[in-house]
Amino acid sequence: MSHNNFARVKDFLLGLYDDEQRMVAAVKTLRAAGFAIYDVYTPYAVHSLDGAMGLKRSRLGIVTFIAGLTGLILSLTFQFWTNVIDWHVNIGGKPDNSTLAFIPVSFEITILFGALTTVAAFFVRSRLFPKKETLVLDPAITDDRFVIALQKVDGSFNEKKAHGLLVASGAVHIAEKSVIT
Amino acid sequence: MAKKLFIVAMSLSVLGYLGYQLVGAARNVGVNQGYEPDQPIAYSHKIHAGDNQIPCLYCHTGADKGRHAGIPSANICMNCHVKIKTESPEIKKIKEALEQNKPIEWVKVHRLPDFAYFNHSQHVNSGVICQDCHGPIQTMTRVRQENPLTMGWCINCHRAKGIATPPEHPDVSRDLSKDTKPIGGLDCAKCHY
Amino acid sequence: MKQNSEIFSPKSKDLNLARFFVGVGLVALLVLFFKDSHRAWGNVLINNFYFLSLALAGLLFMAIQYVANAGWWTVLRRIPESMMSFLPIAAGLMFTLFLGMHELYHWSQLYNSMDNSVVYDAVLQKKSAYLNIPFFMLRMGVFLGVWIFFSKLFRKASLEEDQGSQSHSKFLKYSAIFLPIFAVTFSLASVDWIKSLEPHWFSTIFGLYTFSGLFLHGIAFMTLAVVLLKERGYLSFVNENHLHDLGKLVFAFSTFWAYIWFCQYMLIWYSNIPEETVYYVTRTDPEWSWLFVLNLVMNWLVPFLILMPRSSKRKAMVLKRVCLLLLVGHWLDLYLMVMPSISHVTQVRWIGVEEILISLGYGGLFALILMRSLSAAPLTPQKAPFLS
Amino acid sequence: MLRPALIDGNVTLKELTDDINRPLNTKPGVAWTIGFLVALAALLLGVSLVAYQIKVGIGTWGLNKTIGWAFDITNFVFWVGIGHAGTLISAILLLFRQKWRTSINRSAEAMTIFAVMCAAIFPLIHMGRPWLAFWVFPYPNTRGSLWVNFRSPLLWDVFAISTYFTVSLVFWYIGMIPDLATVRDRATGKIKKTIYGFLSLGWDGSHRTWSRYEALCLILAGLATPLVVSVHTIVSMDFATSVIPGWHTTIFPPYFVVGAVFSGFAMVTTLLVITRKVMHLEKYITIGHLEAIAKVILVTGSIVGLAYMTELFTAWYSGNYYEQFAFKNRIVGPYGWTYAIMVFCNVITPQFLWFKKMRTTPALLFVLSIIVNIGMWFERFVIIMTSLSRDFLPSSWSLYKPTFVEVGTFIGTFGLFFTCFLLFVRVLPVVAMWEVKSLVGHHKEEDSHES
Repeated sequence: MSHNNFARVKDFLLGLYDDEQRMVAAVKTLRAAGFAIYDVYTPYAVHSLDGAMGLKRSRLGIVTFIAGLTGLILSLTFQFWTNVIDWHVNIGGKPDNSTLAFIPVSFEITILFGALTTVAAFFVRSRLFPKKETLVLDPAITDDRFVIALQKVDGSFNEKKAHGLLVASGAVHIAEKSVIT
Repeated sequence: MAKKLFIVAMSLSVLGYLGYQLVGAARNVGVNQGYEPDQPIAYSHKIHAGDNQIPCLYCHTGADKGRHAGIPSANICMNCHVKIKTESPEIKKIKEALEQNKPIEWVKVHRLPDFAYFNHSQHVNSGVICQDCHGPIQTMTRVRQENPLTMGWCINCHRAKGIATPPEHPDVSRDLSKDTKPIGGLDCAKCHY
Repeated sequence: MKQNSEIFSPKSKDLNLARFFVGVGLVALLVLFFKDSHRAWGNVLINNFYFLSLALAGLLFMAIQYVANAGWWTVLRRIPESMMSFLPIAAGLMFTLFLGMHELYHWSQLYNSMDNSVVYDAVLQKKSAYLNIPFFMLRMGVFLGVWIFFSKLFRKASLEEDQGSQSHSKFLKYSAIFLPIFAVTFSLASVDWIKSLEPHWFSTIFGLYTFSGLFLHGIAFMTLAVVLLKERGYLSFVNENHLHDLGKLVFAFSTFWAYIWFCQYMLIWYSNIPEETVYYVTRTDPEWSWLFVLNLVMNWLVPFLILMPRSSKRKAMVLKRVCLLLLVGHWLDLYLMVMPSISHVTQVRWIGVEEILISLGYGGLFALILMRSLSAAPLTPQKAPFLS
Repeated sequence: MLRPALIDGNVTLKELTDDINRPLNTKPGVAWTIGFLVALAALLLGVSLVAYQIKVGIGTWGLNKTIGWAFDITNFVFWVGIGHAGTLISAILLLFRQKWRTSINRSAEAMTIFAVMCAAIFPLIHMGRPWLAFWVFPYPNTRGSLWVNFRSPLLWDVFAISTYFTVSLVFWYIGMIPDLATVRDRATGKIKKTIYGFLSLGWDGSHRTWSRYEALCLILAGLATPLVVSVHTIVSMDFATSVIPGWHTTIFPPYFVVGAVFSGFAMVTTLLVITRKVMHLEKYITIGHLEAIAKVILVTGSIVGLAYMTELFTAWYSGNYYEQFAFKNRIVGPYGWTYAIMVFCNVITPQFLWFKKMRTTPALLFVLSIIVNIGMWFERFVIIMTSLSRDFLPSSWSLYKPTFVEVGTFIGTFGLFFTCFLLFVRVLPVVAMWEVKSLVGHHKEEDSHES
């Protein structure tokens, strides 16, 4: 969660929806009315939410590129070092530095580094780890409910207005929840 | 937070230590350097080869003729020991073995890696002396494996000694050596076939 | 989406430029014929094959998209359609090779001089059942005839669709029949026209290699055409997402080409069998090696690195430059397939002015036909099912 | 509509969750139990035979000096090939935005992982001293350091297969996290809740995470696609880098890749026809899915046929005596019958898929997929056996027959495969719920360019 809030307790106003379109429309309305969307909880990836919530594109690709490149360079140099410098052996008359023959292994290592590092970066960035205390606000999220979460930030939060907008946009249920972080 | 960090650091170091141990164990599979087993008879190379200067080939008769150097048979011992130190309890063991026609169960010390062909005579006849591989055997009361006897150890010696070029194929080898005898090689098939 | 029935009308500036190139190319070709007829025929073969495969790529692209039941490309369909309209002319040009058989194909000389045994080559004797001039020309006629036949079928169905007839299932049927036929004919054609330049050499992947080049530069050309048309104010509804799709295809097939290239080169290098390495021994000798490396750089390394980030696949300017590079790169690829094989008779070691001018001439001719065909029907297919 | 619906009927998200979760919370049926027992029996046979081989050594195989590898490498290539369809479905079809993959990618990926496990067994036993298998990794050792030979295709195999296995496993798991959360939220019983809770890593359906998650899936797909191609490319190079006629042919890499996809899709068909029936998933794995798979089989089968023809033509065209002999020997030599089986199963059989009736009848598809599986096994056997048994030197020609131990081990791998698969369908969501939900949830047609 990108919000940096040192408060120990977070209060949320939740709007539950049973339809993707209505929920996306509600997000747009709320944002237009000046509310910051804390997050939206959905059973599947809703593409149009990226735009509606104003999320930036993920930069995981950069991680992949750097990790892959590292793997490529490491494996090429390692193969060169072992086969040419450290302990060369004449096998089948192939030249010690058979760069062409080093390509398959280098390719695999590139992919391996890229994939594993990206996954690790994803876990770290999304703070997913075993036994994490989940912010599961409602088990129906993993079934068929879409939940818009608005954090009640002290002072500036107009609860009445938010409540009204959620109802007007077709929320099937509205709830409040406090989470200790 | 500090507690979490501590746990992470601890588990990482335990993992690191285990990994180090594991690689160490993996490295040394099949390596018996320093192996010095008890033998059925307390035979001393120091007394025979060192103090009394008996040539190696006097007992190990196969070393310059065949693949194996050979453990001397009991009658070779008795060539001398019918006269010398006949009352020693160790010599009595030999006598006993001879009388009962039972082989002495020597414990093999030097084992080469599996799937490698090694021939003593090739080496002995190329001027490799026994101590090159077996270490200062003439000083050992009990035989100890001095060298690792790994492939790397073999090859490094072959590299150091160089490859003699067969006169009929002057382009075969990379290194030239003054010795005209073919004393080595670096192909896999030299030992593995 | 609203029906868009804009008609392409080429600017006279573009037309004149193309005509000028045709003239210059023709002169250059004539000059080269007097200077070095082997090299001239080599150029004819390179450019014939280059533009023939460009035209074929249009046909193939359509067929593949139809079998895959894809819809995104429908707005661009006129471009591959127009590309394939060059097929009859390409076929005509291909037939001129008959006059240059002896200058290009070593085996054809052998075939003629079999009786007085000027050259005796046991391997080529074995192959003469396949590699002989009448059969060669017959195959050429069959291949080209079949391709032209299908291109006409597609075009006809496409124009009928504009008038409102239900062509989709027809397209599907033609494509399903065309694809296996294409696979066989094109692999044999590349054996005939290119591989048999070095008649002792053989490589099973060769047909696939020429195919990967064909498809790559076909897509590159389509992308380039889209960008150029957009620059001239057409295809306004083609947006970044269409470009992104094309960019992804260019990226993917550039890598595919490199993969096939690597498979062929590496396997021949690894096994090191003389009758196979001969092909690469010529091409990696110092005189050619710089082109050999450049080929890989132009057709794969540079496009790969440039097109890797998502953003560059969505920029018309980037795509335009990469596709131009690929189109030149593919020419170089063909040059490397043809010229080193006949180098022992021509002493050509360098891409000269003649090569460039002749290729520009061919390009001009291709552009003229393309523009004529593009202007013959509305730039967007009318009433295509995926557009509704 | 030109495009058929991706799932049958109007399913709500809730029904979908319930349908897919049901097998995880109910007692298995009779069909499953019988299948599991049969698979387990085969697995036990395999395990005992592997133990026997490790104890006695691979002298228990029918190999000889000429034919240094046969049944084992055939099975290895066969199983690795099977795996390819899973990655293809989940990665390549994701990149191409083929939405029909969503119902079947989970099970296909599972198939990949189990197939690669089966494949890895054979080279492992063939090492002779499997307890020293770690010698294939480049670690500093006392043999030199004699580093592993990076110029050997066999070592490339090690890297390719282990990378492939790792990345497939990670990809599979990543794709399952949201569904594991769904299962966690519905699990009854403390143990189940703990396990699924542990595995789902605290997934809460946050869209900020979803957004990154989708990017991750695309990246992994982008990496897995070249990876899957590279794996069978490298497997093909086990043969293609040698100089034996019939092995050294440059078309091998792409031809092996296509053949792998072909056999993999056949195995997907075999599994799905049964799974959808036994697990009552006809609503989600529709005839439309089967037809799409059948089309892939038709295309790849035809390409494989083209590759056979290319090989034959080029062998003749080469004018090379040894090449020509190798292919003549394939067709009319002592193993000619295997060639006939191969051509019949791989080239002729798929051509029936030109008929819509054939593509849309599960029973017929099932039979056809079995035939293709057999054919693809024989393809590997033909390539390996015909070339190896008659090489350049007629005095070393030899024939080979598998022993009971080899055949039993092969059956054992089928036991392993099906045991794993049957357990999988009981303990993990067999259809990617979140992906199918995204199709159900979008009311409007989502063909616009959105990714």
